[in-house]
Amino acid sequence: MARPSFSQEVGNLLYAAKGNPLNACIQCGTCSGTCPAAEFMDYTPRRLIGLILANKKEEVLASNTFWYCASCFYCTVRCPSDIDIAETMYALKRYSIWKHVHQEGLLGPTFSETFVKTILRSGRSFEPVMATSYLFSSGLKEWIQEAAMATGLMLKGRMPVLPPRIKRLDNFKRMIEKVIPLAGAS
Amino acid sequence: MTEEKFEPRIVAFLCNWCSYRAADLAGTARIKYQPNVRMIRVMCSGRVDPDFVLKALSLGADGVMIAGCHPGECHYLEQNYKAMRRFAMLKHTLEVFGVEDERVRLQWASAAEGVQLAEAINDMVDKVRALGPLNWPAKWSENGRVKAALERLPEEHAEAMEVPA
Amino acid sequence: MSEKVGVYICHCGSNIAGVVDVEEVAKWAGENLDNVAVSRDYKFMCSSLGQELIEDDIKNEGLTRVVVAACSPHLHEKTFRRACSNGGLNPYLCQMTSIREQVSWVIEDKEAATEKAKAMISGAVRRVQLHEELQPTEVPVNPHTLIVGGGIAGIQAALELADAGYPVYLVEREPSIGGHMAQFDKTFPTLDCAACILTPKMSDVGNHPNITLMTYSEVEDISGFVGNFDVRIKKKARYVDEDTCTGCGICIEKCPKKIVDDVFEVGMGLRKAIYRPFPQAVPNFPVIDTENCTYFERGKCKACEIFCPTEAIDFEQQDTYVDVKAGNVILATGYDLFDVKRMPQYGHGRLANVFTSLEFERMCNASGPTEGKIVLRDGVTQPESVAIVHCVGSRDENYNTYCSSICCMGALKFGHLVMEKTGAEVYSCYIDMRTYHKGYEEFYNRLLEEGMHFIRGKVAEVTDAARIEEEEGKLIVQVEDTLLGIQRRVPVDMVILMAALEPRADAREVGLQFGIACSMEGWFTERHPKLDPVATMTDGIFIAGAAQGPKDIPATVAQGAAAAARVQGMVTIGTVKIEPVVATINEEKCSGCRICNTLCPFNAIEFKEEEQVSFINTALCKGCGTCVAACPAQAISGAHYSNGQILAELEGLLYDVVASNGSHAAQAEPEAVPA
Amino acid sequence: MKKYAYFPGCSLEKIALSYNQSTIESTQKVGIELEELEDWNCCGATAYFHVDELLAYTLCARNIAMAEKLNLDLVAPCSACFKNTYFTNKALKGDPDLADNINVALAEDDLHFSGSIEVRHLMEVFVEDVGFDQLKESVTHPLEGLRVAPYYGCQIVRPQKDHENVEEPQFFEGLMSAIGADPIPYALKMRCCGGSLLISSREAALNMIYNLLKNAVDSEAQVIATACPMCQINLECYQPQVNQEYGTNFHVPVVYFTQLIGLSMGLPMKAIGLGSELIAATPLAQYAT
Repeated sequence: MARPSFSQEVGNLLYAAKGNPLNACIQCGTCSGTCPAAEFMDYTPRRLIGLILANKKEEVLASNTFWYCASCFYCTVRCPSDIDIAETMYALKRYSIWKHVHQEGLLGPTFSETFVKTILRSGRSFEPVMATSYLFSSGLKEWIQEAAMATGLMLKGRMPVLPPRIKRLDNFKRMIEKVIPLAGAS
Repeated sequence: MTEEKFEPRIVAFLCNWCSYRAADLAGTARIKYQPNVRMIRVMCSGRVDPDFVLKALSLGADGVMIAGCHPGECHYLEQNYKAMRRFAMLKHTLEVFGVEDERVRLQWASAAEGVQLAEAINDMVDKVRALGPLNWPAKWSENGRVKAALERLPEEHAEAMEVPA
Repeated sequence: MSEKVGVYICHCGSNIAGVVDVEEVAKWAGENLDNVAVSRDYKFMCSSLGQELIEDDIKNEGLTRVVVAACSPHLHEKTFRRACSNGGLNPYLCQMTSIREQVSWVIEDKEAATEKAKAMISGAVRRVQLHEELQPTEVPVNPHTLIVGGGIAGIQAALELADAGYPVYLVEREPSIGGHMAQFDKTFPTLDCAACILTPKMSDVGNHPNITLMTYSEVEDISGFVGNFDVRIKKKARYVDEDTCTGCGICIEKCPKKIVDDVFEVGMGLRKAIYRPFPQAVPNFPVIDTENCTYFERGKCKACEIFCPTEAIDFEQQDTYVDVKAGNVILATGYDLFDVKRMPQYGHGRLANVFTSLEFERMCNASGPTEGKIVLRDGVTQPESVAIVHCVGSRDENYNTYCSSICCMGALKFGHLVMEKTGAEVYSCYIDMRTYHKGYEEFYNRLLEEGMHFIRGKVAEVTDAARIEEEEGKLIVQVEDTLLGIQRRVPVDMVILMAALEPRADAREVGLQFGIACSMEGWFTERHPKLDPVATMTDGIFIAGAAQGPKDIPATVAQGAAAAARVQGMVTIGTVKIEPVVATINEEKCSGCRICNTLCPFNAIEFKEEEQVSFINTALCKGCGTCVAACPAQAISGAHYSNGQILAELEGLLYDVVASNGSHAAQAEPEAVPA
Repeated sequence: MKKYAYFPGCSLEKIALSYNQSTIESTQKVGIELEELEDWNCCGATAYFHVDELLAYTLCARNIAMAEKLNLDLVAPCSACFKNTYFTNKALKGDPDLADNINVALAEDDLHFSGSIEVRHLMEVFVEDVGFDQLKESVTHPLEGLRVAPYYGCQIVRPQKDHENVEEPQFFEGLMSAIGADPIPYALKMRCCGGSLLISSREAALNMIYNLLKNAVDSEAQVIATACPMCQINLECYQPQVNQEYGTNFHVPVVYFTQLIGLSMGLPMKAIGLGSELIAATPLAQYAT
């Protein structure tokens, strides 16, 4: 059987009952008109769908569009062709993490991976780990702002000092290994 | 006669207004599907007497498809709903006889759905081919006719049918 | 005596012969199938030579049955039935089987195709031997026509028929005829005023000796069948005596109660409690709106009665019922406008200066609430910029998937009117510009030249939440300009929503009442989408205008005229043939269980109380056969689709397996069905 | 007394502690008992679904399975936790094959998903199960005159399409009216706060926060009410950054709706976590007991 095209690959990631839901796109731009982050994206969500359907794999993976998706799901509920656009953005994030291909300088992929690793280690998330993991790789100004805020929160008793853990961590890790065998290693 | 590969024979009852026209359209559009299905035109899916299905299977068909207009689009207003209800009862009976679910299928196809009808036919042929021959006539000659089977039903299900006092 | 069957296999050029080995099949059929007297293959069976072949064989070979294996019976069944007829054989003794659409065009493997063709022919040969001679029944056609709906479709149909000399009953739900068109200002693409072209037709209807106009009326009940419908019409009480009222309008002038007109003025203007929807209403008798009339509310006032010069006001009037007979019915019930409040992101009702397309029509109309001035909701301020939102509720899986087809042109018309009357900047936000009829694309070009701005993108939302100074106090239309690939926020003073056309809210009930089907969306279903657009599956019921699907005025008028032409044909001939494919009940076998009674959606099955048996009115029966399949006593038989015929076809289709399992190789025994 | 399984989520342990406190206090006041899941895990926020869908489902299913053990509907106060858990529940109920796969993993922790419970957002419980009438009865200190911007955010109503109205819901307004406050028409109430973009795409997120704050201030809100820790943190803690970036001077208090409910029922400020804000909720002081 022939290798699936890029658009088919993305379509398959959407777990739709039948066919590729992206094929239904009429390029109306409702998603992009709705998107709160559209102006910061290199391609609007509509253009990204167009690029996927045109099998422009490199352009799509090099784009920052899906990393700018804030998961607000507004596009999904408004899409006149019933395409789950936010889910498509998730699918592209997963695809790009698996393939280790993404635009340079983006914080999103590292953030997602670190976040997940934290949870896989402890069962819960821990804000300070988040901060140190990404903000070092971003600008100094942001780091200072973030640190100032963290201090403020700490003073108000809202910043945890010790990382939280769930109790049945061993069971939890074994459970994870059932789903993704590699996860336990990290 | 065909030892090497089993090719099922399937009978399809197509309603005159939607599904027969869907078949017309599949033809006009040259959409290919497997040759195993032989069609009978009826005016409406509501015309399909469950006896026709039983008869087809007893004559040696390996599967039966009933195709009609989509719910809400029946040219006789609502007769396909009646076909749907009748189909549910028929399925129940066939289950009792041990006929696999995939062998009898109710398919909606509008006059514009040539592709969908062809896909449904291919899907059904594949599934029935995987199941193998039904061999009802042979089974019947072993066990007597359907009537006898029906008469035996209460016996076989005596336990299930027993009503606690 | 056994039948003599003729089998004819068409090559259809190479369409069939290129895949199916037609010669082999013809030879096989002649040698292997019982009672086949003649078996031939021919280049084009549907040609006159092909038909003559059948005619000659009937005459010379004494054929009693004919099977034609060719294209779909939907194409040529009539042709071959005629050939049989010409040869002296009852046309219903012919059976077609489709070896083109169902065999040669869909199967690549030649051997498999030939096998399937054999099976199909075998089925047809078995079946045709059990065919019976049938005769279509003839019934007279009442010359009166009932037209439901007095919009432009109904008006056109009524005038066509009436002018040709045929009597018409025109029934309209509202107090006046005119429909949506009466609400419009200009009509695209010529920009002639709707009233100027509509009102002469309306008064023609009002004055026509052949038209009985019943407004403020509804069809209460209809029974009967093609040529012979019995109709009961409810005339709602107007509280104004139509015989004495002169339509002078003094009552309206004197009525002290003003209310918002939600129907004709779509909430944009006021009317009195006694009113006519608009000045040119036909008929011009007013009606009293009892829900808002002071007299009906509080028992006093009667200003209208006091001032009426002809004593036409009658507070005691009751609804009345009129029974009429009609041979045919034309349904021209029109459309509803999509409720734009279902899309709160566009802000209608929340943001004052968001208007629907119909509200804007009224605003443009010189006799409308603003006397034709284009102003904001405050009634005085002219907009400096206007955005027009296309596809509101159309082309959207969340609402209606279809294209409403008139909105693009409507938007262009609005753009022109706005620019002409106010000089404002106009932005049209569209997904695809659809201008497909005569003069439409030229109109689009004209608007481009006039400087209307076009943004290709479906509007995401309309908001008043400003981000920057230019947006303060404005409506901001947020949309992706898909041709530029950027999100735009366009600040405007006014927004017009091009609302979708939807089927009438009660379309399904009306469909059931008249025995016709609706599409999934609720549009009335035509007999054939291309070749029979105004007839329906129910003989004698025709459809016209937007009730069948969204359409503009020219298409609506064309359908009104087409429906009238179809009716004229029926009335002129004076009788109608009814297909003999109907069910009948053998009263000897009927146990009176009444299972079939409730199954028939056409109410063709009656129960005879005295005899305790059911009976089928063959004139009402459409031949679906559902009752035949349901009768537990097998007392119902369906002509041309009898159990025997279908089972014989089944056995023929499975001839190869039947032969191999021996015990069932016998001739069809229709009664021996396992049950 | 109606009982629910309670899944507070990671944020409510510390950074949104006041949401947790006010949730527990205010639900008690209206006769609701919340039984915290004994060993819940993180829902994964948005990140799980970025990395692996099956993993995301598994982790959410673990919490659902624990609630199933208690035979109680599961309530989440955090919109992100709610959305992830709600959709996992829906997906697993609709796809038995998927549920089977996930149950293999859950077995490692002696858990099983069977689809026997519903997942609810805390606000839904107040609106639908408690109801405005009963809520009004419990109000002792109505927040009369308090102009509240009811900020729904995203994941409380989206992406479910079966919801009564995803574009213009009114239940938050109804809730605020029930406790005597004055909900303002807040045009951007359904708009995104930027979520986790603050970390990955700061510029975009600050822009979103700026828009939300500006619209609230333009609409003369005294306080923004939220139903999600992410929204609260983004809107409150990043005001200085927004001010710096856009040359504005926002200082709008952002509180949890449960804090307002608690206040209207006469609960002391401290009990409902008031006082731990970075921007002091001064307009609330006059209603305090």
